[in-house]
Amino acid sequence: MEDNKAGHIGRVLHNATGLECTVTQDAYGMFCLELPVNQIYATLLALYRDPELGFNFLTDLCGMHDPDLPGKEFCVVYHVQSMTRRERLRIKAYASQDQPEFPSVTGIYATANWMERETYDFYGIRFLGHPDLRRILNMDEMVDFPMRKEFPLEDPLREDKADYQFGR
Amino acid sequence: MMQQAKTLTNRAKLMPRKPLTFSERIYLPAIFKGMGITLSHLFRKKATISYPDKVRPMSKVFRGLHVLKRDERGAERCTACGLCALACPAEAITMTAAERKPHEKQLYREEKYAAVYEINMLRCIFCGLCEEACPKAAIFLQNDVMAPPSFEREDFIYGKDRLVEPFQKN
Amino acid sequence: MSELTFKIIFIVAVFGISLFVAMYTTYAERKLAAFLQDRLGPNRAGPFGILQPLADGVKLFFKEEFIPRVSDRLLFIAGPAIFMCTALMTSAVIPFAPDLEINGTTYAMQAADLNVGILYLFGVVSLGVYGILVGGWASNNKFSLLGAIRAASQNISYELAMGLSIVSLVMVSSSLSLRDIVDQQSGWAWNILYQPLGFLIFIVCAFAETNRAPFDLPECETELIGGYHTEFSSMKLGLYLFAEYIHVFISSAVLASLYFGGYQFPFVSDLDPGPVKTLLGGLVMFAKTGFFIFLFIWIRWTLPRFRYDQLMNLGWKVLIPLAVLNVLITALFILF
Amino acid sequence: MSAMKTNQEFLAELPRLARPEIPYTTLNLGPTHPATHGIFQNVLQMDGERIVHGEQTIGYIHRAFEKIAERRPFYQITPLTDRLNYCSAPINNMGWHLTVEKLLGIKTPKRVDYMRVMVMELARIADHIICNSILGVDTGALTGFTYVYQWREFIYEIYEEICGARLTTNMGRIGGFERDFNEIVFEKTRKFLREFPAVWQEFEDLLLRNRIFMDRTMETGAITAERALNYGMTGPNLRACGVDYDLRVHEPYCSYEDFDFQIPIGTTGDTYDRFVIRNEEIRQSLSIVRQALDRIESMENVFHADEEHYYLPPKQEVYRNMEALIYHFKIIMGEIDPPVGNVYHAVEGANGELGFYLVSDGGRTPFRLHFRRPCFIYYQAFPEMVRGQLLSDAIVVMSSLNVIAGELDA
Amino acid sequence: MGSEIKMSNAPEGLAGQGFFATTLDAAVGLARKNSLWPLPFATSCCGIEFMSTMSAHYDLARFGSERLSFTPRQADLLMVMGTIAKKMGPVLRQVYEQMAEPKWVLAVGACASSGGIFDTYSVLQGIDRIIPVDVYVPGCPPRPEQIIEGVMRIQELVGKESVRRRNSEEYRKLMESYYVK
Repeated sequence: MEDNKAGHIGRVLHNATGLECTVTQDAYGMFCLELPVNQIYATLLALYRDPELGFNFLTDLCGMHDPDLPGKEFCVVYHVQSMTRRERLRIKAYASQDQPEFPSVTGIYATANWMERETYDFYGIRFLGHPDLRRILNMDEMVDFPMRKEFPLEDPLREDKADYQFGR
Repeated sequence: MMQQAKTLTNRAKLMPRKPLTFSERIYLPAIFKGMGITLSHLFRKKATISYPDKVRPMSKVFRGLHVLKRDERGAERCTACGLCALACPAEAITMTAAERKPHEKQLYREEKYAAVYEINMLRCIFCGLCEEACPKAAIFLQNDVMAPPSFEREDFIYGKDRLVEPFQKN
Repeated sequence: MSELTFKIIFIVAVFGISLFVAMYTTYAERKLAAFLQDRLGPNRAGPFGILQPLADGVKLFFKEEFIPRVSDRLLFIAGPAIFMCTALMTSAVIPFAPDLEINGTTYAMQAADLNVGILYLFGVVSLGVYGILVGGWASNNKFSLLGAIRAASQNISYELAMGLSIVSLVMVSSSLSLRDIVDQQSGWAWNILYQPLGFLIFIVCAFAETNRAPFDLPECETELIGGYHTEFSSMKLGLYLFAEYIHVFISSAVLASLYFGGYQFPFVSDLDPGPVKTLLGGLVMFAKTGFFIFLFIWIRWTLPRFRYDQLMNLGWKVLIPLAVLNVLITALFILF
Repeated sequence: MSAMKTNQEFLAELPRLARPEIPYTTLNLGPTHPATHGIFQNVLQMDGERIVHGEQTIGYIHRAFEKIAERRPFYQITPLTDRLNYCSAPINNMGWHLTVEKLLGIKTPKRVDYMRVMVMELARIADHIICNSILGVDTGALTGFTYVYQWREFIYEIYEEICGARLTTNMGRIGGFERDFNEIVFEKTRKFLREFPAVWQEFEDLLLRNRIFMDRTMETGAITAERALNYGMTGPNLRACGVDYDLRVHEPYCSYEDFDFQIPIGTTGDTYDRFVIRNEEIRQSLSIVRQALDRIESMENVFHADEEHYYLPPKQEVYRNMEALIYHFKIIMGEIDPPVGNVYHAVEGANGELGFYLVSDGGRTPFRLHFRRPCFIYYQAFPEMVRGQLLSDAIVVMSSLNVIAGELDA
Repeated sequence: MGSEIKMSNAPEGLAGQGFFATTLDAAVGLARKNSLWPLPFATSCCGIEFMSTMSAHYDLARFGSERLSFTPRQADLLMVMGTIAKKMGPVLRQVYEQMAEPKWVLAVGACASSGGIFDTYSVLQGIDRIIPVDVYVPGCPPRPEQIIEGVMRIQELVGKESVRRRNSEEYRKLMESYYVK
């Protein structure tokens, strides 16, 4: 039954977009979908428009950085939700270090605006078509993208902590 | 979409919006009612606890200022294992361990002890994780003492002189 | 004692009393606010904190005078000065107590018994808004400017209704002199009994004129930070704050005189003129004023404030028609 | 007199008014404006007192939570979550614990669930008290705030008995609580349930049907359900628009399915509705606390899951038992070997869906932890909500949205 | 209101029949310390505890400090409560510069005093890097008792300060070390 649900979502998406969509369900009951970058917009639009599935609520959008995955260093995770069916769907898409570009979904969800700005701010992932892609949380003068794994957490100017303790 | 949304659950309780009645439209009854409420408080017992003179009772488990405990013989319990420093999310604890000399046996309970033990009270967030992490029941957050404010930043590095509880002769 | 000497002494005394009352109104405000809110209020400066206003005064006096570079220097200084002056000037026509008769000489307990006292009052009070306007404008700060504009429009709007409510009062008492009006209300014959609606309109307008909650839009801490006095520090701020309390005091005194018989009280009115009557009359007057000051404070700490457009609506669409209606009703009564 | 126009009339006229030769006034609301509780900036373009356009700048207290979370073991993230929405810290704590427990596959006993429910609902009450009474303060009525705030203090007292802190509680552990509730907790909660409703009623009497307050709040900052959903609004702000989306019912976590309560919804989504919804939610929460309290007291004293790998052994065991000591060290060092996986778990925070997206690579710290902060998401809608309204409206809308800076900026 | 409340002591001076003489410094100090108008620069958690400090149970008004002045011109005491991010730093500094002399600064809580738990790239590690701080209050957040204690420390400082200290060379140097004009 559960598998059917996942399969059903995949079929609906396939019918709407004509693209290959394999929806799976993970151990925690969440539907998961992995997409190439160029299919994100079409898929999210299809999800948004489909009245039966009702995945019309973008719960969350966040970036991820994993330097150990060559070619797939950057990931953007979308959580969409269907309030009527009480289901959630996680969509992941990967991009490489050289070209961290994703389509912006602000045209579908107004809420994506700040989330995408935040992701840009943290990872330097560019969202093409975003109306106003600026830093949001950090200072405009900042040049680095702080959530990338290589960026140090600590403030280099601190003076009241000892780094030698326990390998820090 | 709203139609869909309205039937999400069967537990919805619509909060109706009543139009203003005439007596509400003319402001005054509500104003007098409000004034009545505030006036009644004029004669009520005041809730204020005049702090420096009276202290509000605190709970038994309140997490206040740290203390380094001694055991029943008066020896310091801390064995400088470093778990507290590790558990500290604010990284406020630093320590240097030292070997106990034979003649110091009554001073320190274990063979290893903290020669330097410092807590930066300005960093500390009083979360109590150090107390929880301590396997020797050495560090303890007192329930009746709060870290006092001070003028200088240096005053807040609490060394062993201020952390270890005073030696009491039984 | 010549008339003139007495007048000078009296005027100085009235100023002194106004200042003193205003000073302690700030204390009362803080203390009462605290009590209404289940708190204790200032109690460290002197016994029960009674030296609190003094401490505030001294502190403000010794604080740095600050004139922003972008402000209009002259107007920046003129603003608080105008506001304070006009606030103090209003007390001239208020009869504080019955006449004092010593050795056949009559001393009027009023700085100036103008036969157009009410008009004077209005004139001076409307000048007061210039203090706010000038100060707010000179600050060259948008919040101040908004506050100043609000103050100007609010005061003009509410003065109309206030004037109209006074018109019906004047119709009843057929005099423009405050003294005559007070003298007519001997015993229980207070004007509130004849002009309840007029009183209501007047008191609402008085709140608006003094910029007190629920009409404290020019100041409006949560919206405009400090409104017109955002940029003022030190004693200039002190003057603004102080003048506001003098306004409260004078408004209360005017309210007491116009509608609550001023120094008239059933038993006091029947006394023979003399020091006792003057003294008791004065006390009665101050008790009534004190009650209104309390009312001012009490309402401030109870009600939410209006919004700008609602305030205007209330003034123009409710109070003015009501005041006109009140005039008509009064006229009909007098006619028949 | 432009103040007399309705918002619609004003907005209809805007294109005509917008002539380049007459620039709008730019009013800078924040970052230290008294009405921006916490810190954010609204740059408003004003036509007189009308707001033509608004734009927010945020990030003034950006503290890099997500970055810190990547460097801390799971249990040390609890104090971080405290500081997200500090008005209702325990909800954040519990939400985080529930997320980790979901990842680790820990089943908590019913009693722990109920204890959590009780604490979370108290936290919700505390948060709504702040929001609604501050709305009162922002409209100018300060006094009601001090009346209800005394009861928020009382909730602090209950927290203090449970965990030893007032505001940033660091309450609970992965798998349960650090200690059982003592008698005083139950006693105080009973007292709260007994006496608080009357105080709240008094507060409502001061404002709810007072025309000044109603005029200030009605039809200000209204948003349709459709726009609200598009903006990702959740919680009371969404429910005020008439959508009965409540995670406690929708995806029951922590045994919320055992409790009987209702979801208040509004009609227009304006400030007054948000006020009313929060008032009613306080009542519903009180009822939940009552139900939870009754159940807890009749149950056997368990206050944590029996998971020796994840929950610290009792101190007495640590002193005596070698095995316990090893577990103790392992847990404190963070070596709890979590499974590899992605978990998204959301709880109904006081302001809406508070989600935790946790990616674990099996290490001692999360590989990635993303907080879905409701404030951050719905505050985007603010310019749209205040467009065409007055400056005073912007203030009340801001405070009725209950934007908590800690949550906004993370 | 019991008599156990400790009132501020009268300044030392010459008391005689019908007169009491004291130095201007002492009198002004006494006045100032009982009328500290705070500017609550509340950014986060500590701001909520500040609300507690102001509300009925703790009532900072007892010290004459309940008139919050949100405009820096009128404030005497800058109470920095909560995390100050680097983005916020210039704003805080501007607020400090806008305050009229004499002014005091109270850093409330771990974040304002030292950065606290947030030892991160975006958080200022203590506001004393950009403005001089008079009193630090530890705690995260401090209990209202501690905040009151901090205000009392400030009062101590204010009471002792001479009227002219702000014109002194030493003070000018301090300001210069912070590049405050």
